[in-house]
Amino acid sequence: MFAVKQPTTKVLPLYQEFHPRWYRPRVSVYWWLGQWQYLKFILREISSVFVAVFVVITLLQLRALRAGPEAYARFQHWLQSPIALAINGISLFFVLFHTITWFNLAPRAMAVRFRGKRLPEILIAAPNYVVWALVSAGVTWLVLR
Amino acid sequence: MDASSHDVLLVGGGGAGLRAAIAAAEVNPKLSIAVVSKVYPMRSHTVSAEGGAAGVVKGDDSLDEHAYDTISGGDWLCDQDAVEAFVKEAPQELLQLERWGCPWSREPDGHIAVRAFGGMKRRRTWFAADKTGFHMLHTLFQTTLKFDPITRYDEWFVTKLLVDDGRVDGVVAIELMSGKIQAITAKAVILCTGGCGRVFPFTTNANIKNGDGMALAYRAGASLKDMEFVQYHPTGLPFTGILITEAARAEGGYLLNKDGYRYLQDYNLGKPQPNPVMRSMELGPRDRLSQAFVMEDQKGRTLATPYGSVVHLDLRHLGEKIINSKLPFVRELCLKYQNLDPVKELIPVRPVVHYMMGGVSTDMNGATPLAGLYAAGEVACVSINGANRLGSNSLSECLVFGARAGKAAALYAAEQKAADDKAMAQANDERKRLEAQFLHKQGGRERVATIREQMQKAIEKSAGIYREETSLAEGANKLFELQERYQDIVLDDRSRTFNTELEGALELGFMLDVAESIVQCALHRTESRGAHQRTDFPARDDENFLAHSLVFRKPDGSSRVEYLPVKVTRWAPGERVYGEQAPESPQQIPQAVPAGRAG
Amino acid sequence: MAKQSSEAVLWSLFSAGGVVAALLIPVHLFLFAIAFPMGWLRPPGYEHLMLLLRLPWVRIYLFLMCSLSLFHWAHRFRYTLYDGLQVKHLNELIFTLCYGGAVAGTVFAGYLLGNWSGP
Amino acid sequence: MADKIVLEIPRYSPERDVKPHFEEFEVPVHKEWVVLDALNYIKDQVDGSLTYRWSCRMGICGSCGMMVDGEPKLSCATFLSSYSRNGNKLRVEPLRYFPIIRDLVTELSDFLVKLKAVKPWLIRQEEPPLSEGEFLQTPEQLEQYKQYSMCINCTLCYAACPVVGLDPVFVGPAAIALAQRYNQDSRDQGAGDRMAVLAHPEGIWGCTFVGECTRVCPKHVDPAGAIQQYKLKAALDWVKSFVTPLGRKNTDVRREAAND
Ligand SMILES: Cc1cc2nc3c(=O)[nH]c(=O)nc-3n(C[C@H](O)[C@H](O)[C@H](O)COP(=O)(O)OP(=O)(O)OC[C@H]3O[C@@H](n4cnc5c(N)ncnc54)[C@H](O)[C@@H]3O)c2cc1C
Ligand code: SF4
Ligand code: F3S
Ligand code: FES
Repeated sequence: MFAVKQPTTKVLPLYQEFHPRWYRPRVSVYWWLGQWQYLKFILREISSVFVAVFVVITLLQLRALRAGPEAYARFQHWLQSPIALAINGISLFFVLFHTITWFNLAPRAMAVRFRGKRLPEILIAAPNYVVWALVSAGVTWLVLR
Repeated sequence: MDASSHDVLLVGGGGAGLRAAIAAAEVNPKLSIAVVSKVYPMRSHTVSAEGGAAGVVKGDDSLDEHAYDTISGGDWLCDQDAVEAFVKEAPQELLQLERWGCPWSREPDGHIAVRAFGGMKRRRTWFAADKTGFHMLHTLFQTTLKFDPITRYDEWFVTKLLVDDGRVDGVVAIELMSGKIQAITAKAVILCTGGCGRVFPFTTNANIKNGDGMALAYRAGASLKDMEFVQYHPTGLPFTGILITEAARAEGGYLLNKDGYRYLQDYNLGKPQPNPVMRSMELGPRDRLSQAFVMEDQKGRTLATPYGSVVHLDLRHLGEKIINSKLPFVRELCLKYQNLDPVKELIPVRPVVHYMMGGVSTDMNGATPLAGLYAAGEVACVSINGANRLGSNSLSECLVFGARAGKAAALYAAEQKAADDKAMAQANDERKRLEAQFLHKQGGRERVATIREQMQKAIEKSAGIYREETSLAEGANKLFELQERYQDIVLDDRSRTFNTELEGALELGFMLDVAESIVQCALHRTESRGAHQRTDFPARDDENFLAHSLVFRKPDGSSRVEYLPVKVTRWAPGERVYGEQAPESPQQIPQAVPAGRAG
Repeated sequence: MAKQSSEAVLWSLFSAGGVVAALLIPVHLFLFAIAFPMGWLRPPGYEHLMLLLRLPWVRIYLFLMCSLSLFHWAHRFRYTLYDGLQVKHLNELIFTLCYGGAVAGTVFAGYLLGNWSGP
Repeated sequence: MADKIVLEIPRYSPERDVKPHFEEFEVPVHKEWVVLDALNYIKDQVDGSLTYRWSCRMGICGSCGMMVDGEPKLSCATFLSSYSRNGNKLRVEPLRYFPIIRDLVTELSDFLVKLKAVKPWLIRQEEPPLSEGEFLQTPEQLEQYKQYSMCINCTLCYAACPVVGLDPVFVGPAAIALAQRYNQDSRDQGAGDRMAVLAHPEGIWGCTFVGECTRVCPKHVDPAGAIQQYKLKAALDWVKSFVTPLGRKNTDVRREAAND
């Protein structure tokens, strides 16, 4: 048995008898690195940045379209640059992460009840994916037609 | 020294304490009410009650039947006037709890649902799934939050009652967080500190059930009543002592010996039927079932485990659906603490100390002979439980007599003057005592844990399910020795802040007193009745013992036992019959007799 | 009450944006920013896109997608900054930057998509 | 299975220390032992000054919460043997984000203030006399709030929620779930009264749906769900509040808003 006792220091001005001095641990700025669930949470939240980045790209593309075929071609060319591809590659990862977490968490916020019992989460999440597939197919069809 | 002052002070924030606090606040909103509790109120042990609370609500039931079940279940040691008041008020109290939001389980049409319970002839046990006590306690606690006159002292440990001139003036308590020892004075004090299961080694009771209130009252000069009646519950999980609620049997569980045989049929408890029959077999009363276990064990028909011998509780035939809907907590406990699934496996169980029938002797309003001192809940003995409490009566008891004591104390307090300085002086002495005996003590050799263990062993050996003269006398001697050694206790922890070792030592002191009172009362009662079974006196003796034992503390610290006749109003003592011969309805019950005699 | 309901508004926008972003952004991103530039799929011609953009509902659709997604970002990012960097004391600044950004983006999208008079 | 394990426990006493320091205790591992049994073993056999709370030992009183191996757990419901593979050392710490009074004991008064703030009692406009019997409530109506009534106030969810740590005024998961327990109760009429605390920036809006509260809850209360559902309701109320005056029907924004 090795209970390591620290030497007790007598000179601690802070404690006054009968007035307990609570120890308040500080939350580190890097708290979200400490635990996988927290990291996952932060990544989920960060995904919004990539959503915004893509919206900006979309807006720029629209501006290029408005500015005429040459401007549009120039923009298309920029999209092929390694830097643009890198950004968009990362964005795709995050955006998919957003989609999946969003759909999976939806049931938690909905609590659809059937005969008094909460429906199992999978039953509520599944339709989201179906809609997602349909919408994606529709957009692709419109654009490629 | 600091002090605070109130009109009514509750020691204990369990079911009884909180109910009393609300009652007092409702009687007189001008009163200042304090709830002192050594744990946050919602941690009180009421939280772990599973099965339910009895109260007549359904048309096929009657108050008389509830009274009769209670009285016969208590082997005629109940005061019948108290029982009649109890059964009458229980439904109202349970209804009041419904009005405060308690999530009682319901019938499909929205009415309260009731279930069968051991020793009860009719279905009359209200339940909230199998977490009845939990829901009741949280409902009560949350409801108290809306009463401004109720001040809480959470995590304050009461060490002593302040008594001056035959009148109780308040308490001395330690604020655990700071270690401050101070007086809280009050015009009336209600003890609601719960039972004392931790006196025994194997119990369903939580760590906080140390008989504090019993010892506090005993030391202050009040008497304890019927302390020899300790209830064993027949179905506890080995090792942990976790309770498998009676509801498991009420829903149709079987008790099997090692050969898979429903052994209760051999002990005058009826014939086995596939479905539960009230007041029969597995639904017999707890004392009989626990005694049957011991017999079965002596015949070598139980299974040996490292934690004592066991029989099996079989729920498998109920099926997963019923188990999940009616007994979810049972399943959870088995999975979490015993690592088995009752849907597919047999549950090992053995009798376990569960409830204290005895306690601080009070009248029907919770008042003790000491002016200003009241008690309610498991700590008290109003005498509705007699020699054996019926399952689901005690939660209702907490409500009925909690409310009664709260009201009575509020009325009493309104008429009293505040305590004077003498209380302060006493509180100061108590602080000095605690410091000298524990915090500043020089020397000492004994550890809290050692003495506690030896006390538990001693009492189990002498005052277990079956008792006899020699072992009880040995137990008494051992306890005397332990009391001496207790004076020589030394603590590792000398600090003020949240000193749980000091708390443990004080609780041990309380438990030693309670243990002694149990053994003394058991020694003096030379008959067998309900939970008190003497192998050397196997018969019930109404001639001499249709009476409550009262144990007093003598100035030298030893005890004195007296007897008080049982109050009999309408039901003459009869044979306790379970199984097929159980009387069908109260009409067959012998009616009206003169008050009982006592030895 | 003002403060309460403003949070409700912002959260509603955030949620609506979250749905839109979850449903729509992946396919747009994949097509326009990955598949076409990488040459995995043949990109649509300039004319085809202009044709689509002349349809009012397509423009409304794009407007909503952009605007709501930006509000989604603004709300989430605001809380990420609060929590991740523990800079709640910069409350006002962050608030202005985030929702201001979303408003600016919305205005810009409105300007681009509002009166479509492409060549 | 190793038959010994070393517990690393931070010791702190305000009378002695400025901050906690770890001490190690070797304890035997038995199959049936939970972490709490190991602590009791230390207290009884090794060091009587080890300080922690416990009572029921059956997972219902809610007093024995601790960080076990970095996770908020009820120490009475966590088998010791499940950790003996981790290199024979196990950290047991006080619940995170709470001030520490001593060793493993956290300070709870703030939590109790929050509990009270959400008015967790049945609120009625009119109170019929008891003689009229019980309020009727069907099993389906009971089911609506049952889950939220299971909270044992163990505060594990607070120890799991980073928002609690970052923003001490945040009302927090258990208190909001408790408010929903009453809001969803068919007998209650107090949802309006609870609105002010709940639909406040430090109420539901403080929650960023980290979801950890629900993951660690030993009683499956799902506070995260309760909070998001309340957000949805608050948002709908807001929509209603300005749609209704225009005499239009409440538009179905439910699906969209539901998705957070
Ligand atoms: C596992 C189990 C299951 C049960 N099931 C049922 C059932 O189904 N039906 C039924 O009717 N009964 C049941 N019972 C019995 C019933 O639960 C108890 O008798 C009842 O809850 C006791 O309530 P109480 O208010 O008297 O005390 P408790 O709830 O035990 O409260 C005691 C209070 O006193 C305080 N206290 C104690 N000592 C001190 C001190 N020195 N200083 C300050 N405060 C102090 C404590 O902090 C606590 O708040 C069960 C009991 C157990 C153990
Ligand atoms: S919600 Fe769950 S984790 Fe939180 S306090 Fe209640 S029971 Fe504990
Ligand atoms: S962990 Fe915290 S942020 Fe919300 S979902 Fe739970 S309260
Ligand atoms: S000791 Fe009660 S919950 Fe663990």
